[in-house]
Amino acid sequence: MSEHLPALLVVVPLILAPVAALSNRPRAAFAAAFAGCWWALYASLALLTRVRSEGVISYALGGWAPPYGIELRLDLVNAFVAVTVATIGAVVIPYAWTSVKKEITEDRIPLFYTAFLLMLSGLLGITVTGDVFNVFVFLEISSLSAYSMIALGQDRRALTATFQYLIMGSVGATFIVIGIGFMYVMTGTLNMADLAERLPAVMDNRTIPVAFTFLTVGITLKLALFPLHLWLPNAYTYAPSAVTAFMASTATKVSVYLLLRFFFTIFGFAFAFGQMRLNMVLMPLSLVAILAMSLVAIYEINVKRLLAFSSVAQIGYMVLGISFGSVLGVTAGLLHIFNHALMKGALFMAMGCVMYRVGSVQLSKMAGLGKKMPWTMAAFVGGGLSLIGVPLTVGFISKWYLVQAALEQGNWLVAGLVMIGSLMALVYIWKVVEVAYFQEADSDVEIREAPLSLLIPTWVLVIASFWFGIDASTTAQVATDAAELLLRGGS
Amino acid sequence: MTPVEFVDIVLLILLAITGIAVIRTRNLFAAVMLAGIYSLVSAGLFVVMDAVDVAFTEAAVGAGISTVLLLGTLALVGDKEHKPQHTPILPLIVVLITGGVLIYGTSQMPPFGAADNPANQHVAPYYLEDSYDETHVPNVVTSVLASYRSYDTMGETAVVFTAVVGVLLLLARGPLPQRIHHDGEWITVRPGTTREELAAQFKAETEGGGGGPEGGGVDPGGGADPEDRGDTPSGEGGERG
Amino acid sequence: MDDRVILRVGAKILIPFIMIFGLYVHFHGDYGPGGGFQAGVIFAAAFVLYALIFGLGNAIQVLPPKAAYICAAMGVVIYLGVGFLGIILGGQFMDYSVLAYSYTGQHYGIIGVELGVVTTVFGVMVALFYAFAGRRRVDS
Amino acid sequence: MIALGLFNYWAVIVLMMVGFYTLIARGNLVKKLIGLNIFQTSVILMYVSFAKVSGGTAPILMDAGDHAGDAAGQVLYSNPLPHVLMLTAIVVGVATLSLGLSLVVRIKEAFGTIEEDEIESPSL
Repeated sequence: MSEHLPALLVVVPLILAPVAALSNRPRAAFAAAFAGCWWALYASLALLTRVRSEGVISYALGGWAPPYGIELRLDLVNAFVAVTVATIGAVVIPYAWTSVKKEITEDRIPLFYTAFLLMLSGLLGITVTGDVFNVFVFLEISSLSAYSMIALGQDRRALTATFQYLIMGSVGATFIVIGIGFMYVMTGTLNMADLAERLPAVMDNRTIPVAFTFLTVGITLKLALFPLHLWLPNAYTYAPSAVTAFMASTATKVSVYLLLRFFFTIFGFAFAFGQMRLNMVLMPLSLVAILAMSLVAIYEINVKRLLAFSSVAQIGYMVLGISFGSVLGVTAGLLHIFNHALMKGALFMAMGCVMYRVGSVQLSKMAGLGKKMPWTMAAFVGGGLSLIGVPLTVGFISKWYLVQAALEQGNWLVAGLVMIGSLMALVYIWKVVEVAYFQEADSDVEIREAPLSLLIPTWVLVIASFWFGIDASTTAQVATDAAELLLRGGS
Repeated sequence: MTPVEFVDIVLLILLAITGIAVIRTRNLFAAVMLAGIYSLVSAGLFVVMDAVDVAFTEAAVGAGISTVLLLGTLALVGDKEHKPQHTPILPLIVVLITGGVLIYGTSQMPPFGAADNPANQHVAPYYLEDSYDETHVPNVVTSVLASYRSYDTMGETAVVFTAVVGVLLLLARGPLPQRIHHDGEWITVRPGTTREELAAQFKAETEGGGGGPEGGGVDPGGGADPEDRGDTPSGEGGERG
Repeated sequence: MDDRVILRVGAKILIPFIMIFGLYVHFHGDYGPGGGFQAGVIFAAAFVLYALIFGLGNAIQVLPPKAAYICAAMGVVIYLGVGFLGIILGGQFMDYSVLAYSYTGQHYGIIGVELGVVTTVFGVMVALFYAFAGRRRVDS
Repeated sequence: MIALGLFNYWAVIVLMMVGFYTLIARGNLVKKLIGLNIFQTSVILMYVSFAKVSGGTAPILMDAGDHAGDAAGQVLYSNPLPHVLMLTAIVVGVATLSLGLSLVVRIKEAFGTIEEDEIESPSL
């Protein structure tokens, strides 16, 4: 059985999706979603263990040898990302049960869990596949299910936000298809490893740089790098709480992984950073993303929106790490994928708790919440500390590697700007803390602490963000190995 | 110029005319019909270029189902497009740059129809030569679709399933009741209900011994439930003021 | 409704042929253009035509929305079921060669997955049509 | 057909840009989706152009009866792989379209308009 894990990781959640839809009862659909998420966690952890001990796993679907059939290919990089996605899925799903019951009408709950499972399997499918066109197919599964879940938000602006996301996401996906087509024309293959072998021979042809450009722009649209981030703030703000928590910690991370895969494994470091001078484009963009979006976040008065802008800034950190093109930089990027998933998951889940009791995440409605919902707000502070990058949190680990990578290249300016970004994070987190702890509640509406079924998953992520901040040896080791693997150019 | 090339060029010109007509018309009904024609002409072009399976699917889906869905939407949202208020300079620049990059990218490509195009060299000959021995299916597109790349087709099936899940989540059963937070509680309301109406409803509900929120039956496929057609939405637009 | 005799009679004649054509396209997919996807759309087209001519209410009695929805989900289950069968019989996921000897196994596998595709696509297309057609217009 | 050179690709790129322009320049949501549809159809055209082999025929093996191994020598077939990919892309296109249209219907119900300019936009 264990040899089939790469396929089962994706297809077990996928087959549970129609099962959840057919069951047509909230409880049964939830059970299916729960089983799918925890299965994915188990399978991805088992795969990561195996990849660490045995190296690359290749799984030929249908028994057809690649490049004729489709291959699933797991190395340290995507096993690591799969674990990140599955972890968040497994933590968010028990949270979703309570949260979704409040925010979504009962007759739509079975289909909601179906969409959730589809999104999970779509994201995992992108992560483990070794075939570029297959990436597109699973990208669409995850995107379409994400659209339908975001549109379930209670504010009617959720609909326009989703539409904007749908348009920008489809443009991104179509650009990716164009890029794949151009690569295919020059090489005749779709398999990633095969492409990596055959591309160097045709690098001089104008088609390949254009393919590279289209793939980069397409993926950047999906991962919401400044200035292509326009869809993200509204989508995160108006989606149901559980969906925001899941999406914010997984969807963009998987796109960052795709970027890494295309830059380093398929096109290779020499082409991406030598010929295409990628760092000249990505570094300024990511720095602007960090500073400008943090600034916008400071002036935001809706806390979910604030966190969404902060997410765009944090994506800037990940891309900044990649743009160094060094082992340390890519390690920082990879670490931040995992670390940011933990802390942003915790923060959005804390906001979900507020939503559950208060019905709004406007800053003005949160006055005095520090006393009324002590555990929720403590979780928010915990996640916030991580976002700032205080020592003993995961945020510190990411920033530490990032600053090291900058200093390694003697780039004091970038190191300084990363610090300024942290200070700005301090400002916008403090703004929330100030309102919640130091302002008196203006209304006398009774607000109780969120139920345990919401608090426990939130705190699991908060504690994890401290745990991996205090003892980062495992994650840092995996990320460093994965980064070295990427810079060597794949397997 | 061979007859095939002639047909190819004529169809491409037809497509360009149809496309530009779509941009120009302000009547959405006409635009939908033109889009259907666009699909149908592309289907013809696919046949010219030997992609019979693609042509079949494009004709059935692009010209058929897509048009039906678009018309169904127009019946619900009206078919007039407003005059744009600003001159679209930025989109024009984006489009010109994108198109320019694409033309630059194709400029060194192997010419159209070349058999020694690398695309036709590596994996494709294997399918053409060996797939019959391995699967005994003469239509290579079917054997690649359902066997060699069956995992992709699985994804494709999942994509259409995802679409129906999404559409049912959005559209099933008339204007949907919504969950909103009111006065410290989460309740289900009809869309367009104002806060005042809500307060009254809420009061009545609590007095009436907590008659639960009307969640509706569990019937995701009930988009066209005949009973559902009777009750009109209460005060649409109450929220719009 | 009564003055559309030509439409009604025409549809009654056409619909069986459309269905048979769908079957032909489905089973002839191995030898000519066509296959599960196209056949599913053609089957759905027959129902859409029926609904357009005889009214949505009648169409719903022939094929309730719930049935279309179940078809959509069952097709995915069938498709993945064929994939799992490969694992159960000792091959890879989606491996048809273990279903039967040589190309016969491939044939069984292809028939299985095409069945899944046609079921899903038919269900999805009909459900989409019902979802859009069953909605009332809200005027501003 | 080699005489056509790159004309075919360039014509297809023009078509793609027509769709892309409709998608990003128009404020009407239905028009945007029609633009998206044209954009995607044109990408399919591009792939199919890549697959065409001059003098070739559709990839349905002719002499299937007696093992088509000799087919490569005698009959020239167009490349089947892009066709397979584009079948998937068409399906993805209609899935996106249907979801987009259902959003348009809901937006009309919630905002009373499907013009982008008239929906008060929450900035950025």
